Amino acid sequence: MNASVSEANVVLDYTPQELMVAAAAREIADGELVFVGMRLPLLAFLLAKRSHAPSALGLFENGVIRDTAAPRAFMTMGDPVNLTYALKCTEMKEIMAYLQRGRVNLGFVGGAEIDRFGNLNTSMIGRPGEDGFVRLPGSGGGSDIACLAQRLLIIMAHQKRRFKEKVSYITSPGYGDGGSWRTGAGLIRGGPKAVITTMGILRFDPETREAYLDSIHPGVTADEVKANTGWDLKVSTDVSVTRAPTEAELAVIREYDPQGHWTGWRKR
Amino acid sequence: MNASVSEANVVLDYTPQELMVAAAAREIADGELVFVGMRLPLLAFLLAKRSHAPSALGLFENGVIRDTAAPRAFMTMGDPVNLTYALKCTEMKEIMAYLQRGRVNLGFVGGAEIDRFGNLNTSMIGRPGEDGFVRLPGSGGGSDIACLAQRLLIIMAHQKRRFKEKVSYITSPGYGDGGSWRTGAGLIRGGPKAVITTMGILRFDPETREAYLDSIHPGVTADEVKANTGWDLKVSTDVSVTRAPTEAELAVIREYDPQGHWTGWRKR
Amino acid sequence: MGASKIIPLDEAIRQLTTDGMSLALGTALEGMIPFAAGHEIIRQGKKDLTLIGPISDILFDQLIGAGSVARVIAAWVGNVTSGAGYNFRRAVEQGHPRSIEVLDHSNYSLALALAAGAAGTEFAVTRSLFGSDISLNQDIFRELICPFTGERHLAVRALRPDLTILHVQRCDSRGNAHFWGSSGVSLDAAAAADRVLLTTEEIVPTEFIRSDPSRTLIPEFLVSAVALVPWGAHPSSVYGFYGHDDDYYIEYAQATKDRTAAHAWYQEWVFGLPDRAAYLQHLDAARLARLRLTHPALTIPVDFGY
Amino acid sequence: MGASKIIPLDEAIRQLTTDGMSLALGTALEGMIPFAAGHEIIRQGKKDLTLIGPISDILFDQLIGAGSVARVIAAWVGNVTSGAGYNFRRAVEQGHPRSIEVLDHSNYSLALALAAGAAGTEFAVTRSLFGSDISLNQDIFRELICPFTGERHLAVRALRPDLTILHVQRCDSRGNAHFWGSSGVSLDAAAAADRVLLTTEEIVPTEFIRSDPSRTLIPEFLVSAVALVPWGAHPSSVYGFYGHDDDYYIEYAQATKDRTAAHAWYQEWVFGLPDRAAYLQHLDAARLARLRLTHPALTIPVDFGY
Repeated sequence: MNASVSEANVVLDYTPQELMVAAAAREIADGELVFVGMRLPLLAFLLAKRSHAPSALGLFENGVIRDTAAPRAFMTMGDPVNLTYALKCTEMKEIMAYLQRGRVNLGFVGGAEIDRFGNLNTSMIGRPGEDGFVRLPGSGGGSDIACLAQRLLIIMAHQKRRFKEKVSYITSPGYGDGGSWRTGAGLIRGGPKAVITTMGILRFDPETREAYLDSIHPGVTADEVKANTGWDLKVSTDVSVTRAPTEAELAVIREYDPQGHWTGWRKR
Repeated sequence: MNASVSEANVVLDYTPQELMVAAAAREIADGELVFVGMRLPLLAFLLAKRSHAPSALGLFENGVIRDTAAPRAFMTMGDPVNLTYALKCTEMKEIMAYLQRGRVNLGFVGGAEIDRFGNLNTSMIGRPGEDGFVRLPGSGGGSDIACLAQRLLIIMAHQKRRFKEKVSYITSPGYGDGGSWRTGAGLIRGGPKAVITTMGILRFDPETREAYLDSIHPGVTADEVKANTGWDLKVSTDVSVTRAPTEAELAVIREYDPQGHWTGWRKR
Repeated sequence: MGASKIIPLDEAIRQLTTDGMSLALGTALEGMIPFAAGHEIIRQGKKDLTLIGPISDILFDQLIGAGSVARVIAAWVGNVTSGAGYNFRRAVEQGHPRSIEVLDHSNYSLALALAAGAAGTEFAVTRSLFGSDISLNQDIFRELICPFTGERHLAVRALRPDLTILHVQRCDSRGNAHFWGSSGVSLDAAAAADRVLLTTEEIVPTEFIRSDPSRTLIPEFLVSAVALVPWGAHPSSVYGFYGHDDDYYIEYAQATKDRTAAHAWYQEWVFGLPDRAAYLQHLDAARLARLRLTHPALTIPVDFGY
Repeated sequence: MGASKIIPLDEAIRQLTTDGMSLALGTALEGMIPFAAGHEIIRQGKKDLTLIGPISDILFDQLIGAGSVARVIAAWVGNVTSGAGYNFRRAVEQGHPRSIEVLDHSNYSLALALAAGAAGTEFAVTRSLFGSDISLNQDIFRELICPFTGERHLAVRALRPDLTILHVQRCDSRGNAHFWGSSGVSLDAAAAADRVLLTTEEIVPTEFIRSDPSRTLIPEFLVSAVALVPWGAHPSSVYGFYGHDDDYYIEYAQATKDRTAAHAWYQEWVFGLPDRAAYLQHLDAARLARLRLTHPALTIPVDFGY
């Protein structure tokens, strides 16, 4: 592993997923209660705990509350190791009540499709009977997190077929059609804070609630990002370059994803 | 103790409370789920389990489910011994959900005042500012049991000041003003099955829902019962004499009330 | 890891209670009642409190008799062992030492009000209480028709206490608390509240809490402060630690039957004792010894390994 | 005491399942999924089932691919390890082997629907799902105004499954079940249902259950039958017994990507194996050994004595 990690000030050899994990970790503040989920968000949570947010707590919707990394890596939150030395094991209803009560600072979700206002689709592409109709697994807890967490972080692969002018189905509401739509729709808080993609990080205008490109990952251009976005993506006037993961960060990520199941680092 | 228990066919030396316990126990069928409470109902439940209803289960509103008598007698359901070897210890909400879902066959309540339709008052006698106003402890779980159990058994001392034409306050609804009042009021099931008093057992006419005297305890006359009732109590045309507790029943009752706290048998 | 929240009980009450606040207590019903915390509230002379609890037992009666309370939201107020709460009766019937407002609930409706508070909705629904005079209080209960079936339900207004005080068997310095036995409405009362104070029989390392995550009732993020108070629930019971002091309840009933005697009771048991240590000394060691559990019934370990 | 409810799994499925019934499964989410019971349902050729579950995992996919299912009420249907459920996709997209109706929930709304069913109300209320297309299904969701505050809430229609099947670590012959670890919506799914079937790793005496009453999830009065089925949740995990067989999920995804391969998968893993014993033999002992837990983490006993 050392061989593949270069010296400081030299471009590190990392995957886009590893960079996304590192960027997501930076969105977690110390002491926060985080709806963790699996895959990249779980790695981000663990990385944050090992660096700047040692007191953050993780919630899993099956009913697990953890303050430490599990003793070894796991593929689903229902692995026994995710219960070992947890702080609390309980029902889903209790976890979701904390979310609805406003106690959860940050939640992560992914999506098959997203639009310019951060609305997410994980339910179906097209409609039954239409050509190319694809049924997706559905919301799980995604819609609840998008509705009720104080802040939402979205993690997605940046592809034109996913970043669409209009999503087929709003599974997890973002800012609807912008502005104060959430309040009008009946939502009591929350909304997407950022979309961390394989190409950059999008944030949302505080007035219009439209997504704009806030930072671009090393080696990617704004034009490439725009070309992979299905709407005319606005770019910040002071767009920055996303900070690459540090050597220390990569070491932690790889410790928790030893096979590279989620970050693909062994295949890079 | 043997000295005070006479031979068969001879009037046993028992207290009215012991007779009430024995009568209440007979209302419990085997396998039933019983909202137990404390004092005489608890003794009735334990007696039923030791005789004809070995599979009955007891629920306590603090969150205890038991299938056996506690290892020793206790004064409140919050005594640690009431948890020892319980089947389940949980929250109140779960216990009450079973009740509301219709799973509880039988519940017991007492009252400070009752009227001819079995409406019970445990909240206040009179109204604030009135002469003789008395504030009582309140409903506890009584109103929930009266509203939601399949059948309700009421256990009370038979005194004219308690058996009233009209109660000051309906804490636990019986049959309202009679007939199909419960349905009209919004109640989905239940209603009093019997009132077991220190003098007799009252049951309710299936049409009018008015209480009538169904059986009289040994040594009491119907006129005495009527004289101690604040309304013109109807008497069944085939009014019977309440079965006295048997020697075996008394032995069980005294085993679970060794000091006579609830049945007063040591002071008889 | 998070900073320690352990502070002395008197300090915790000073920091977390203010005149006029709403306070949930006695949420496990007859057991685990935070008497030590309640007595400290009386000693510090807090006023105009709103007390919230299902069957709140004599701790409510004591707070009411001390004049600390303006309002009670409860299903039952009295003495679980003997019946009536005389301070409560005097306050309601005679306005002594002050008049109080009582908002009557049933046990279930109070549980639902706290569950709604815990879940962040403005109300919960039930099919209980129809036809009861309790349900006539429109501030707490309103009829609601099921939008799917047209069936009548009763909406119960959510309760969010400013502070919930729980007594637990053990917790860590951050407030992760093990609790075993029947818990009444304790979890919802904690999750509904803006702040939670734990008083505890024991403080243990977090490793100890993590050794049995299904035994954890309260997670740290609900908790503002932790006070170590052994015997902090006397005269009520603490499962696994000590029994219910039935005699104390009966003596209390006798001692508070009239105003003058009640005054002497407060002098003897609250104002005359600066803290829980003095209380325990006054109670005397023999009495404590009698309350200790004598018949252990230890649980069989289960495996949370991988 | 109550009579024994223990019967063989095939007999339990014959007695408790009927065509067209609604069935809750996989209620603890990724762990404790009653796969053995599901396979027996497929073998017995049950039809037109309504499946209810939060994130139902590949057991739903398997029942759907077998043509047993008319309707799914769920928050998520797929493969927790690899993503898509191909049988589910084929049924919805192509009507193969038959078309199914999907009623989309979120995890929380499904949990609330079962909680309402468990509590005997016709609906529950939430502040989630506003603005989501999920909430547009008026059969399940209707807007409701809080009668106290005027705030908008969403009513969720109660669910009462005809049958809930749970896999548990251990229970007695009457159905009192210990369950440790995260339980998802299992208790509410059982309490909402008209009947419950437990499949269990172990059957223990009732004394064993009573030794730790806080570990009891399911009380006997909810339970209609108990079937002893060690490894009955494979390939999902059973806390305290065995791990999650991630490889099996990945292999299953590959094996069911197309119709023909899927057909072979059913022959190999369901129809070709008469019962769970044959399934375990086919799985092979070395694989089972790899799934056994190797790092124990035993809980510390607590005292339920007096």
